[in-house]
Amino acid sequence: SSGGSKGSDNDKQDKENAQRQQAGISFGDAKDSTGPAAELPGAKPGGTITVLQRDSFAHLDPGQIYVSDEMALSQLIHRGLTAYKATSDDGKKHEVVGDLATDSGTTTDGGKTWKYTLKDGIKWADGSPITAKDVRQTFERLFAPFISNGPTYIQQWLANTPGTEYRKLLPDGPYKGKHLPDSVLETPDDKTILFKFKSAKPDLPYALAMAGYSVVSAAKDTKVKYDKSPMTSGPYKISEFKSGKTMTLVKNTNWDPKTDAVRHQYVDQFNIEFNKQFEDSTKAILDDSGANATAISFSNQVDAGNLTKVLADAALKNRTVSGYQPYVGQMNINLSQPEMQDKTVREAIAYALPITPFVRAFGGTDAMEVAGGLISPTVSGYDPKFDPFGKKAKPAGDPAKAKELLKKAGKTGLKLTFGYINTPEGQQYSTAMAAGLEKAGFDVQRQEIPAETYYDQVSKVKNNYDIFHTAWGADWPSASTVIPPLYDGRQIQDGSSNYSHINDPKVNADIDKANTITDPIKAAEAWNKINEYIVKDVVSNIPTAYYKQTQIAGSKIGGLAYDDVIGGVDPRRLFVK
Amino acid sequence: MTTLTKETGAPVPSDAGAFLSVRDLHVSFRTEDGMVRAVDGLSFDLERGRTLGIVGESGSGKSVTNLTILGLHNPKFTTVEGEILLEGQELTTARESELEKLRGNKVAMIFQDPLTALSPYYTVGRQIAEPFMKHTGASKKAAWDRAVEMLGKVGIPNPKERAKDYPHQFSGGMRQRAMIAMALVCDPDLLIADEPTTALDVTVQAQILDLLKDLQQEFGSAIIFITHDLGVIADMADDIMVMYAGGAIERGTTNEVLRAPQHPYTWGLLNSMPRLDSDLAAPLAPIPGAPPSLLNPPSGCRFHPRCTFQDRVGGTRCTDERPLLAPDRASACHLTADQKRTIFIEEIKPSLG
Amino acid sequence: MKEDLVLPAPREATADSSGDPLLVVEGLTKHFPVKGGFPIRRTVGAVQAVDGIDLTVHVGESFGLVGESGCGKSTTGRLITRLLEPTAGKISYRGKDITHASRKDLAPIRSEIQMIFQDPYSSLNPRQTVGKIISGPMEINGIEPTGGREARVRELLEIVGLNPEHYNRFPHEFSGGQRQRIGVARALALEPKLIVADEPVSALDVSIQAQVVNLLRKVQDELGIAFLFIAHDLAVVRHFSQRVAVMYLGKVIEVGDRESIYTRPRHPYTHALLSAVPEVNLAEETETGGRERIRLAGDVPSPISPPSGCRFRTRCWKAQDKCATEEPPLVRISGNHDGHLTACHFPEDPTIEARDEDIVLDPALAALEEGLNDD
Amino acid sequence: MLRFLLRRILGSFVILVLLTVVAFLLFFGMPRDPALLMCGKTCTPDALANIHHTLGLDKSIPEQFWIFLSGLVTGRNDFEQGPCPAPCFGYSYHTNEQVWSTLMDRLPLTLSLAAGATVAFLFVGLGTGLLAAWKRGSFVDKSFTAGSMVLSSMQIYFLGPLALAILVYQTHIFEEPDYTPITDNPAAWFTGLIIPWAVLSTIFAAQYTRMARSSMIEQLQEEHVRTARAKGMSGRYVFFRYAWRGSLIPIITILGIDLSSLLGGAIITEYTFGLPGLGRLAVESVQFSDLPLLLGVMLFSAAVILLCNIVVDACYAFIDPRVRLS
Amino acid sequence: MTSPIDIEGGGTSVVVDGDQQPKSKPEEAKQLEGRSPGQLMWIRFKRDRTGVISAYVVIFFFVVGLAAPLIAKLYGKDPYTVFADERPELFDSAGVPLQPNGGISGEFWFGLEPGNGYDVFTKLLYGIRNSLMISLAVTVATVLTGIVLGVAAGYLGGKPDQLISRVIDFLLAFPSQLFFIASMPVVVSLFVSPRDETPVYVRVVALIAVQWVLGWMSLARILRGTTLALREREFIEAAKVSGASPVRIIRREILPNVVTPILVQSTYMLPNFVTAEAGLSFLGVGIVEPTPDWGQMFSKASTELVMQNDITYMFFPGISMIIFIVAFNLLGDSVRDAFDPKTAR
Ligand SMILES: Nc1ncnc2c1ncn2[C@@H]1O[C@H](COP(=O)(O)OP(=O)(O)OP(=O)(O)O)[C@@H](O)[C@H]1O
Ligand SMILES: Nc1ncnc2c1ncn2[C@@H]1O[C@H](COP(=O)(O)OP(=O)(O)OP(=O)(O)O)[C@@H](O)[C@H]1O
Ligand SMILES: [Mg+2]
Ligand SMILES: [Mg+2]
Repeated sequence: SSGGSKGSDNDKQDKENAQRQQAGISFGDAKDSTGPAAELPGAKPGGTITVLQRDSFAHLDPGQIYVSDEMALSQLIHRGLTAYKATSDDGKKHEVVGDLATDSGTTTDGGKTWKYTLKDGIKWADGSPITAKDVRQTFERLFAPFISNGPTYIQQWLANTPGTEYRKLLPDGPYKGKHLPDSVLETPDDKTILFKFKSAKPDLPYALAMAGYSVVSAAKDTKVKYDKSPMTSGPYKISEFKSGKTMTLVKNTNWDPKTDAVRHQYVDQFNIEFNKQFEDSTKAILDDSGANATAISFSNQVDAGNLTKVLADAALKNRTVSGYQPYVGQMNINLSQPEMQDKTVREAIAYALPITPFVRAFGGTDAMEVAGGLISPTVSGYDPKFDPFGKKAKPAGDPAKAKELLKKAGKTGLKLTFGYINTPEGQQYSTAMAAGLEKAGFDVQRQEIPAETYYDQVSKVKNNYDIFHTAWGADWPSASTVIPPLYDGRQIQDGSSNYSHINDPKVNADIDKANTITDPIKAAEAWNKINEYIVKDVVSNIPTAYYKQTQIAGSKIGGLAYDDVIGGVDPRRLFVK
Repeated sequence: MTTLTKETGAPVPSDAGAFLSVRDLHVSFRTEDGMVRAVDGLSFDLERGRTLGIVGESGSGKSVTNLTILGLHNPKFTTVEGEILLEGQELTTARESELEKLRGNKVAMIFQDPLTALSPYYTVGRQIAEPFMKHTGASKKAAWDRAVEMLGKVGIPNPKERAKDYPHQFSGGMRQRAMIAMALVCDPDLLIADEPTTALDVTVQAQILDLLKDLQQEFGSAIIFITHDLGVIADMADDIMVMYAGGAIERGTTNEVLRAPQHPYTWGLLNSMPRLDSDLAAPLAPIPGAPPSLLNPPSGCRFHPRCTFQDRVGGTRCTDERPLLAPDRASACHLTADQKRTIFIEEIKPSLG
Repeated sequence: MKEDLVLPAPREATADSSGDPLLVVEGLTKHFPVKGGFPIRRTVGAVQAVDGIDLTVHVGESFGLVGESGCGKSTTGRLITRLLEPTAGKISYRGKDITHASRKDLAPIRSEIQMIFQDPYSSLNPRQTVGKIISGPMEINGIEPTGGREARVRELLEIVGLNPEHYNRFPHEFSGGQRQRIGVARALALEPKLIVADEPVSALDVSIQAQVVNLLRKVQDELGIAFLFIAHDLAVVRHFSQRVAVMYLGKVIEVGDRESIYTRPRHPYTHALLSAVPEVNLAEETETGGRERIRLAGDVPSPISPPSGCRFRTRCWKAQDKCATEEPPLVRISGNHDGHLTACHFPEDPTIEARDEDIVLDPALAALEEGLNDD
Repeated sequence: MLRFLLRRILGSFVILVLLTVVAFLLFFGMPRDPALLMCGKTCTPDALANIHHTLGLDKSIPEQFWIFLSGLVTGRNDFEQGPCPAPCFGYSYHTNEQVWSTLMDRLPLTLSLAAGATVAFLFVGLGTGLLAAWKRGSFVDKSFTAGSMVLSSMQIYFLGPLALAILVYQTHIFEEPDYTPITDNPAAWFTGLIIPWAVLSTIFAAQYTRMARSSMIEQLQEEHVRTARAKGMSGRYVFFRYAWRGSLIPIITILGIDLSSLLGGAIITEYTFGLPGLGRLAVESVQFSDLPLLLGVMLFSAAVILLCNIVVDACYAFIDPRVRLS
Repeated sequence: MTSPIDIEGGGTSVVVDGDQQPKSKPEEAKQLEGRSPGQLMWIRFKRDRTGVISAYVVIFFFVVGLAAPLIAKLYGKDPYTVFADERPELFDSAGVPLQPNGGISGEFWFGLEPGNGYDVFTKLLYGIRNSLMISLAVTVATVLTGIVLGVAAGYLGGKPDQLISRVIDFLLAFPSQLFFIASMPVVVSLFVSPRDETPVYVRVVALIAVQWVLGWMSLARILRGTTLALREREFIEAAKVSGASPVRIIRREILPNVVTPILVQSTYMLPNFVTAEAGLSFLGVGIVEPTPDWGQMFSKASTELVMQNDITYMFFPGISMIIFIVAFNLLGDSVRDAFDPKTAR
């Protein structure tokens, strides 16, 4: 197998961390939710941190935030009703606590009605108080047409509809005088918010901790323009933003540490610079002189080219943090294509598909781990031993076996249209994967898809691709954010994430069943069962790799910790040594 | 070839006191196709205040000779042998800085095509003033005034304004006048005019020729006047030197050369020239054949392949031996002096009408 | 090189017995538009290159056209060969109006009017062999001479004094004079009746020039071809042409037979031209002033805005008010021989004998000479 | 001359308008829908139509074109993001920024890159070229000629990475290319751009060496240069006053072309050195099907090219009175 | 190398087939079969040692390109084999060859490409092949277009000339690289068939088409100028006086005379197209993996993976391209000199 010995040390630790998480995250009570957050050892205030980011922030409106770098930023500037709190100094244990709310939420009917009370003394950056009216605005505007990028869980739960039908509940958002009825969302006074769902939603505290559900000021809601200059509530506010170039964050004086159990405000200023490719940020931070000594990146990883070198050097490695990302890579077999409806063919693909090209393209075993199932190590229910097609043993594929299967099915020379993302990595791994599949006797037709519209293309119900690769990350550490959106056959429509168009009655039924389980451990088990069934019996999705990442910081950065929930460096606790 | 050069070796200098004295000059160019012997054993003298006319076919080495006097060759590709003495000063070996002092000052030049010979980038006045400043150390203002004065002298109307013009704003005749003004600005002792009127119309040519003659009287310079028009030379020159294939083949005063030419080539030239007063019944009598190649010139007398009088010499002298050009009135031909006289009077002159 | 031209007998009767003129040109005019203007470029004026000239060329005759540079000689030649479209006027060839004939209409006449050019270097296509060049016109006109084209080309080469074996050579292998002969051979290939020769010898050395002039004379005499011979060298024209026209600024100012023009010129300009020709005086010792000296002032005016009335008046020593207002017609004036026409209000005496004093019109020269005389 | 330049400027505007047409057509020929990109994950046909409407993509192409053109002149007020003063290229689909301000944002880097490199390569290239011409045939000349032949055959995408690998990553002599505005920190501006400058100017200088040399030698053979020598002017004077002036014409012609390509965004250079200038912007605009941005960059680059042409023409007039006075 | 022979009549800057040298060559006088200007050029060219050597180098590259499949066969590998999967022992998990110098060995002469581990030697061979073929095609297309439009504009003059000249002006104002990048996807999409891989030939055709559209103007301009100059020459008038049709004049009189500028320009254009094509592939809009291509190799070479771990790789495409371009440019200079010995360098 491919030589991945170098990273094994790392590996073990990553797994440990992940394991800890599987034990489950508790929902904190009022005490846990009371600020200020505990001081970090050695932390001192002051200093400026340079943040090197690849992509500019396209969205600052919480309702539009759904990508990891914006989510990282959101940790510093926006607040929501709940938040994850690191319960260990190394930032590796978590619980969900109340952020603006006094606790992580209370329910009296098994998760159908949730009640949140706002803390005292919480203010917007302009000094005005945050009230229940703002929270109402936050959720109602998510139904407006211009909100198109953020998460949709709570909207769907409130409207009790799948897909995008929720918008019918309040087509214009709150802007034309209509509001959500009290039967759905009730704000009896300035401090209290009540969510009312038709079915139990035990995951609500998790969902509310998503950056996408951070609060929006009702008074300052400028609709589309809010995306450029939002009203902030976190410990930092935006003092300057030049899209594509720089952003400066300075301390928000109206943020009261006593109201915040999860954030610190050590650093005076964050200077964020965009357009730094992974290579650029890595090189700058490795350089470690001047401003680079206090440089870090929220979401840039150590680039594939430097990764081996960095991990081999003890001094450098000290400045890195690594961990799993919540993503699982998988090759989707498009079940709508007539030729793909033959299970033997799908099995042949599963056996033949080499995983090594994928691992290689992203920097080797330090960056990718060959996957057995569809549930990530960061999610409850992960089973490291599950590997039905022997991918962990034979990551380069088993063309002989596949050939045999194809021969049996009489399908040699089958044309296989492989849509790949047109990035350098995509080109690299797709060619090698195609070569591997061809060894098994497929006639692979690679088709490039522009990177920018890749997911739009492959999520069309009528696409022409037989196989294509996607990755999905859990929105919170439960497989309930993985299995239903990806494999629920009733979700198939344009833009849905059921990419392989699997519509298996057993899977559908099992999903419904699992969704009602309130015990997290039992639920995790149920989800895992579905996962195994899909991989082994339906063979609609071939897991490829679990994403790992290594990030590096300048030597003067303190409080560096990898946060598995955020899926990267935790920006809330950084300080300058 | 070396032996040949020796044979044609320089005749004894007639008078060491000549103003300009060229002795056994050889100029050859290295080209891709071989050595071009553009000037091959040329000697002549020039007195102060006199005009030497050089005639000859295209490519006979007239221009090269004169450029060599000023040392205007690219030394990389050119070999110059022999002597050029200007008032006793040797020019072939002179340093570039010495030559610079001479050029435009003691020796000036007028080129054939005034359009290309004047820089398009500077005003006419400036181009005239430049050498004056350089050679006399005059101030900018003084030099400009001098330029205006010179332009007036050569007959440019309204010289003050026209000095500010660029060459392309001048007509052909005016350009040539400007060229002449430029050449004369430092009062040169020697003026070399290389076909100054070939590019001009007859009426303008007449103007320029008159101008040159008048100016010579005023300035008293010696002039070397190059042309291939015998009519022009008859008008201008005191002495004539006829060149053929890089060497002089006949020399004498204008009257001598035109009225009693001694060389078959000169006869040929006269015979082939249409004149306003010649007999119309007789056809022109051209020199047969074409000019020789300088890469590989004919042996012996360079003219022998085109000469109709070879048989009069007898033997193979014409093909083997290069005739010498004696000093003063002379021609380089193996015919005896008597033969030359009688052939001219009996055979040539009648046909000239 | 063969000097004795062995010419075969003329292929056709040399002259039309009728005696009608071969070519008649009436009021021929060519104006080239001058572009300018702002912001959109348009025609703002015209170069009046040729402005209403009348010519007649008879069968077998050599007609000379002289004048200074830019006076419209070439333009006239190119109009007659219909390389240019006339702006106005009429050209008739053998009674047929060809003023605006199209290429197709001209086809039958093309072979009868040919041209010889000035520049021996640019008039031959460097990429074609001599054989190709000379046989080109035959090919175009579909002429298949008896014995084949190649034989005919060899014959023609022989006629112009070139080695017929040079059939396969390229132009760059020939000297200027030889090239001009090739040009002549090409013109002869179609057995033309009229050859327009535009300064055919101007670019050549005297000795070579004489070879070519002789050749042309032979061709004309023996084949009976009419020539429109354009030149600026009066001496050459005299040697070649029976009748001569003098042009000035797009107009013919004097026309007549050789004798009249060279010995009895009437127009001041003709006088000036003749006196400007530098001459070798082969006669025994005489003073340089054997001939009158007329020095014209300045240059030819711009053809874009020529002077009113008589175009020569700006440089003429006889000019009076009338010259500015009234354009002199080209007529036979008293004292002229038959066929000698002059366009002048105040013609000179019909003589070129020495005058009392030189006429110097160049103010600068005048000043200089005065200065000299004072010394 | 002035009229000529004015006419050139008018002509340039016509060309720019035509170019806009072509760019428009090109864009609508692209197999992508920009609205889809903006629509995000939870896109519905309604939302898509809505975006189409707000972007004005539902109007006919000529109509859109007209709106765009008039916006350039008068500015526009019909954007959700706010008013957009003239010259209004609209708002970028991708970043929601005003295209004009984005262009102006990226311009300083491109300008710095072009200006620095130009100064360097002109200085070096013309210097060596003149020296080679002056010492024609000598060893210096031969080595310059050979050296420039090899260097000018190099490509930025080879020399650039090579220089980075050797000078930055292996030996750490220089810093990683990076752009700091000169107004912020001139020293950082300089050190950050030195490698791109060096690489660009090496390749360009080599071309200018060859060109300066050959055009100088050509000029030295001009007759008027010989006349100047015949007047007794010194070799150096003739070289620098007479020959030099004429040899500038071909050099300026090429300089105009080079400058316009540098100013319009040196795509490969910026790509190689990871510098976010106009070139990168251009690539991004294509990647993201960002019509306003694409049009902006295209028009801007074309305007730069045309401007350079006009400047070159003006330079001709400055150098050559024949041009000036006709 | 050429001496500045001072020949009468300076001649225009346009290289019309110059035969301004009246010098008769005595040794040729013996030959009855004349030598065409082309033959003379050939003789002159053969004397130019630099030119001949460059010609051999250029020919070598073309032979290598043509014979790439054969050479690869003899060598026993092809540029598509993913050695990182075939021979994993040679690579680490990120696909970097474990041996020093990019895994150069007796088996892999030029080493292995970091990433998928293609064999660099065969990749370079095929890369040269593909790049040269594309550039050659572009050159042919642009030259043909340039001839047709340039000669038409120059000869016809008037309205057609105006039109063509305006089009040239217009196209020259195009930011060409940007246009390439913007239009490549459009052109490719014109050919796309829904279920098949975008075939390599489509990309190739698109590359050729796009470069062609913006590539012909300079030659057309030169030819227009040359034709304009030629039109003034008297042999054209001679043909007209004989009644030749415009078609005949263009074919027989003009075209043979523009061969020189065409040849000279083409030798300068081809290497330019090679680098332009490489530049596009470098930017990722040209030829993409796994099709071997010179520019795509540069693209690979400039990735961090290669720069940090295997700098050797960069030198193979780099040096070979420099040699090729230098040789081609020298060849161009020699061809020009051979045609036009007047120009002294
Ligand atoms: N630099 C040079 N290199 C090679 N050959 C040269 C050079 N300069 C002149 N020649 C040759 O030297 C010969 C003499 O040239 P020169 O210019 O002196 O002739 P010329 O008598 O002035 O002719 P023309 O009347 O045409 O001006 C010619 O054959 C010419 O080709
Ligand atoms: N194609 C043209 N366009 C514009 N003007 C022209 C054109 N051809 C000739 N001219 C102008 O017409 C006038 C007459 O020209 P033409 O060539 O007929 O004179 P020429 O008498 O033959 O002169 P030369 O003796 O110099 O050959 C000149 O002023 C010339 O500039
Ligand atoms: Mg000469
Ligand atoms: Mg003429």
